[in-house]
Amino acid sequence: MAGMDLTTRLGAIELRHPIMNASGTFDVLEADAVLQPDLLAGFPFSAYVPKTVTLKPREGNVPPRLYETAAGLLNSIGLANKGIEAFMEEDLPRLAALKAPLIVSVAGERTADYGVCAGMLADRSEVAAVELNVSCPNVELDGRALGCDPDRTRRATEEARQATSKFLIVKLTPNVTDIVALARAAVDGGADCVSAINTVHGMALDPWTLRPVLGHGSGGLSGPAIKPVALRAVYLVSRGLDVPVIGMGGVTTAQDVLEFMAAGATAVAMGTASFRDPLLAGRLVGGLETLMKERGISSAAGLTGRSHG
Amino acid sequence: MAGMDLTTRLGAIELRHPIMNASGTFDVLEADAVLQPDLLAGFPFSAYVPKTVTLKPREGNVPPRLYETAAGLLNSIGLANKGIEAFMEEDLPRLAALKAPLIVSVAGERTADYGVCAGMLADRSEVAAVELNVSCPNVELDGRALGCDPDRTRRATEEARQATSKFLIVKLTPNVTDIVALARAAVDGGADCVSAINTVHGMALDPWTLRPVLGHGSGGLSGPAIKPVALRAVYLVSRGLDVPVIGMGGVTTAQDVLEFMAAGATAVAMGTASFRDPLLAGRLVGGLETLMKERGISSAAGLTGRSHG
Amino acid sequence: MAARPAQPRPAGDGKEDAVKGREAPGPAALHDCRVVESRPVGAYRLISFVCREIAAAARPGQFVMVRESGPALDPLLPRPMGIHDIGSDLISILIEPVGKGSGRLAASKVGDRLAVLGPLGRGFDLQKKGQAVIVGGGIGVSPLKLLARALAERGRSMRLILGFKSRDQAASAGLFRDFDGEVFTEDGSVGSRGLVSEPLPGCLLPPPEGEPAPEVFACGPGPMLSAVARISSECGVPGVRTQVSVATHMACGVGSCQGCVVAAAGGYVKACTEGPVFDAEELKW
Amino acid sequence: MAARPAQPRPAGDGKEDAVKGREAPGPAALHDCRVVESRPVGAYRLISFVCREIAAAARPGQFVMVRESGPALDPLLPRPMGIHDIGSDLISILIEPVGKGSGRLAASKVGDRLAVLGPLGRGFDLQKKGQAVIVGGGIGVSPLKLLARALAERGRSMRLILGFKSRDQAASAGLFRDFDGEVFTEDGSVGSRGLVSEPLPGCLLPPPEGEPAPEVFACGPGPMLSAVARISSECGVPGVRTQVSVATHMACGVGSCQGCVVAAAGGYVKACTEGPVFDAEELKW
Ligand SMILES: Cc1cc2nc3c(=O)[nH]c(=O)nc-3n(C[C@H](O)[C@H](O)[C@H](O)COP(=O)(O)OP(=O)(O)OC[C@H]3O[C@@H](n4cnc5c(N)ncnc54)[C@H](O)[C@@H]3O)c2cc1C
Ligand SMILES: Cc1cc2nc3c(=O)[nH]c(=O)nc-3n(C[C@H](O)[C@H](O)[C@H](O)COP(=O)(O)OP(=O)(O)OC[C@H]3O[C@@H](n4cnc5c(N)ncnc54)[C@H](O)[C@@H]3O)c2cc1C
Ligand SMILES: Cc1cc2nc3c(=O)[nH]c(=O)nc-3n(C[C@H](O)[C@H](O)[C@H](O)COP(=O)(O)O)c2cc1C
Ligand SMILES: Cc1cc2nc3c(=O)[nH]c(=O)nc-3n(C[C@H](O)[C@H](O)[C@H](O)COP(=O)(O)O)c2cc1C
Ligand code: FES
Ligand code: FES
Repeated sequence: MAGMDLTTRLGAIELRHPIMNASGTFDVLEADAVLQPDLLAGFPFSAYVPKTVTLKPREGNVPPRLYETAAGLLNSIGLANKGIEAFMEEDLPRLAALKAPLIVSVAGERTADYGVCAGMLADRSEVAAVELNVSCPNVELDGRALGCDPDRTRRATEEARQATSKFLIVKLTPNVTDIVALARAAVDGGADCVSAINTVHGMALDPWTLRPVLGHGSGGLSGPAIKPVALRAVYLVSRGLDVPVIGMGGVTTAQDVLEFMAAGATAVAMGTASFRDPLLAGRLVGGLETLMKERGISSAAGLTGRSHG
Repeated sequence: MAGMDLTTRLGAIELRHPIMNASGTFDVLEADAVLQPDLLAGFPFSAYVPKTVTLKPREGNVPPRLYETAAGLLNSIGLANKGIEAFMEEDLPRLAALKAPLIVSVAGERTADYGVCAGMLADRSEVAAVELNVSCPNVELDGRALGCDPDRTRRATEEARQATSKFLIVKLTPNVTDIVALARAAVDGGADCVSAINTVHGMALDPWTLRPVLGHGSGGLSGPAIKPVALRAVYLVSRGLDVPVIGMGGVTTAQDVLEFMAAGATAVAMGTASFRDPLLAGRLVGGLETLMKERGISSAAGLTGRSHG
Repeated sequence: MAARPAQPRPAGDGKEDAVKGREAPGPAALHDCRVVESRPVGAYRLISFVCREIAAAARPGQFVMVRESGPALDPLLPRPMGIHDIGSDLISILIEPVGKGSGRLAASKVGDRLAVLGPLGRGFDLQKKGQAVIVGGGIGVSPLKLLARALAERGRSMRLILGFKSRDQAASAGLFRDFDGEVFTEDGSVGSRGLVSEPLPGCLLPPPEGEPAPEVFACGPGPMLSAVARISSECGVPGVRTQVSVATHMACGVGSCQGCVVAAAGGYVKACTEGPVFDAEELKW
Repeated sequence: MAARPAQPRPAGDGKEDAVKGREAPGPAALHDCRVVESRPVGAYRLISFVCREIAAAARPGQFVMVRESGPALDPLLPRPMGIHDIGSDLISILIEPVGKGSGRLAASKVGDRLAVLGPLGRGFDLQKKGQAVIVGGGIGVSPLKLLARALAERGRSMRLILGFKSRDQAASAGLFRDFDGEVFTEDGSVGSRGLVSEPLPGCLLPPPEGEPAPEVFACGPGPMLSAVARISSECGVPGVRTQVSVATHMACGVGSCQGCVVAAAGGYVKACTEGPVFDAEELKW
């Protein structure tokens, strides 16, 4: 659209539009085989975040791993991944073909893992940024996520910060009393950016047996059901801090993208909605332009934080 | 149904079935006028919880106070109420006609208010139990809810405990890192029971102006969207503590009642679903019986906690 | 200002008044209703469904809370819709699809089932005798048909002024062909160009000696209602009464949630049980 | 066991095999499809919609992810449905309404629009030559029609065994009238009383000298599949191959979410991209 500027920036990383994918919800290497042989080239998202990788391979949780709830999805994938080494060997070279910056999401079972993983990626030119997923069950905390504790979050961020000069994002969990405090801890630890939100703790019972339906017991809630929670988190965090925020949680329509940006996001990630339509993102870009135009907003930068007033 | 025992107990209070209403979502005095002149007598809920009252009257928040989200409802009513004195003078005598135990919900802008309110109700025979709504904005905490702080929650409960010997319920907010710790604080303070959950913090933007749509800015999310969050809270709290739990959050169908009971609830409250159908509760009782029968469960007591295994 | 207690109003306060000439309303209840008509009326959609109880009880200005029957939970809650017209066992509503809930309802097909709670709210008070000036704007014209019919039955002289943004909205003026209405559009595509508030001052003239003052009935968007309220309060004719039907977000429709409040002189009032029709002078504009 | 990397399988591994005799599949895509047929088949419902692309590309045992078109977000995600039959530009699916998602889909009326992603997954490998023993249980019979048709086209000799709980499910056996099928019901109301696993051992006999061993194709509930897998692995006939189509919860259907995994010998495998058809011996039972 003439005169529209949808570009947005995460530090030095320029995105051609604000819509990226959320980690764990779009596997471009699989999709390239299933959906479109040319997906790596004509990629709809403005940045690509692969599924979180950990130091060691993880087979993930016992199935069932999914359960649909009202306008939401519970999952307990359990960070199934091939481990950072195999990822760097097998996937990174293929992902280099992507026409979009690559943001690698890492998680640690120990605080120190964050530094190790960030360090391993530090001089890989394919990698534009590193995202720390601090919602991973932490063995030093009896399986609780270190992302619930400001102190641990700051330390994990510091480890990563010392290991890499790449753009560093910390992904916040909403399962805390004060998400702004967590965001502040991340920034204190050296984060360049925060993303919010990861899934909301939830649970479902099998309608018949009345036992927890997920093999793992409980899981993380995503999708439109959590959008109001996510929007509030983005609003509060972006008002409380000076770093850019990547907003996510239930983004399904162009209107949702608009609202997350207005709430304070510099870029927006789409997760569960990709399961309704794996190639949705491309269409939302046009929709976003239209909505902005109707409201007399001519740039993504002018949209970010518009609700703060 | 022959051989079915749906009765359940909160301490010495016997409920003829497990389905009560959630505070703030069913005004029996209004409904009596609008819906059925005999509602006070043929009341569908097994216990009645009026809207929370506070020491002073509150006019509530600036409208708009409601916004529907995907399978959920955001509200920012702001505890609009006539104050406990007017409530005791005008409403309590009329509520005495109810054929169901009355659970009066109170909230305080100051910790000490909980004791004052509980004390005012202490010798009113119409009142079977007192519920402490600790999600009220607290002036001593810059408007944050004391229910987010274990220490404050314990102290508010202690104040109420000292002021009344009635059955004492503390209603937990889900907007915390560790809801079991809050529940424990309530029990340490003398609570006989906890109810969970109050609404989840959330926010919505006006689709057109992109400013917060609720007059108050943000609000509380209720309805089916939050059911997985509520179910998990009930599951964790009922496993972690020895007091009965009143479960709520998205209860809409008989199947939901079944699941909350199986998750560990002794009774279940219905809120937002009453807005889909104000007389739903009556029909759910029959539905619950059928579901229990199909699963070979013959009593409410046998259902409670069935998921714990 | 203190919260106004939510009490059913005492008898003889206008609610009963409005009942005059109609049988007393049955209590509101949730009905499972079959759609028997669904047709476009310009930008709006007219949906009719079978409901003997509501048809028997409803009065002009009352509304229903409507949702699709069935277990799907998005949209979650019913939407308030003014009662447009009543047949012997039919209710018609006129829907402007503005969002998810109204869009879904507008897509109802013949044979679909709707869950309908009603009749709800306090309708228009039809007691007075002066000339009725009925002013509708946009989808706000919907409940005015039942009102016009009731006033006509009572032999009240009437002026009906309907205003719209554009031609596709103005198509709904065709639903008022039994009455002698004037149509205004903002773009001038149908009837006169302009806002409904423009002809209003000319309608509010002092009545002939001994006759009662004119009375305004209005339903439409907020800015229109406040213009109407201002014009009638400033018209200088003593005794002019203005009844307005307001639209707010509603969750329950029965006075339970306190979500639908509007600001009145004495504090907030509930649009669902104390309205949706208010005396303009009761409200803060 | 280590997580098995999610890689597209190398060429020549069975995916391409299954393609033999059919044109190569186009890539999967999301299609907006109009329902042209919706009718009950006993306890199930047959829904047909127009989709030339999927009709041209789909192979036996593949599936589609289907949801109602439109903005309503409950149900949120599409549901996996096996492809029951294909016309020149039509796809048919057979739905057992067991919950919210399948119930909603089963209620689709002619003219409704469905969002359909497909064709997806690895279907049955049709390469072998021995007698085909096709075993279906309950709604699991659905994809077996396309399979039976493909095998018939290839001139494979076939035994078709369909098992159901009761008469209303067994009505779907009527969809297989082009083939010579045997029907079993648990309550004996139609065909023989018993489980489909009962006749199976009798089908797995050593082939005549020089002929290939029989091959089992099965789709149905978990317990049925594991009985079938056990019976064929224990039948003592060398070279018997058993292909099973498994049903798990799916979110994406395209390998993105890792939610649909089933346990295989080497770790978890994705039912959506590595299945839904697996060699029984690959899986952990
Ligand atoms: C007493 C009463 C009578 C009404 N009569 C009619 C009628 O006859 N025909 C008709 O088409 N509409 C009528 N409305 C308005 C109608 O209820 C809203 O347009 C509808 O609820 C919007 O829901 P949505 O999901 O489509 O819109 P949303 O997507 O939620 O919002 C779209 C727009 O509608 C506004 N809105 C949303 N919900 C409500 C609500 N509950 N009440 C008022 N505005 C809302 C929003 O602020 C927004 O501007 C009436 C409202 C009331 C209170
Ligand atoms: C490859 C594949 C092909 C299928 N083909 C058909 C078909 O041709 N016809 C047909 O009727 N059904 C088929 N199914 C099953 C169908 O997808 C499920 O019945 C449907 O998803 C249930 O959704 P629901 O919302 O109605 O049920 P829910 O209310 O969610 O649950 C009802 C029951 O269905 C089970 N279930 C729920 N979701 C799924 C899911 N995504 N996958 C499997 N089971 C689930 C639950 O465990 C529960 O027992 C197939 C499944 C797969 C994986
Ligand atoms: C199936 C699934 C897998 C996910 N895996 C990851 C992951 O590996 N790492 C991560 O940081 N977030 C993961 N998430 C969370 C999403 O990235 C996102 O934060 C969350 O789902 C909210 O966005 P949504 O509502 O758009 O899905 C996962 C979510 C889903 C639904
Ligand atoms: C409109 C509205 C008003 C409410 N008011 C109160 C209240 O006054 N006191 C209280 O303890 N909870 C209040 N709640 C919270 C409910 O009691 C309940 O805990 C919550 O809504 C979750 O249940 P639900 O999903 O069934 O609605 C209110 C909820 C709604 C939607
Ligand atoms: S809509 Fe609930 S009180 Fe009016
Ligand atoms: S359904 Fe998502 S990976 Fe299989």
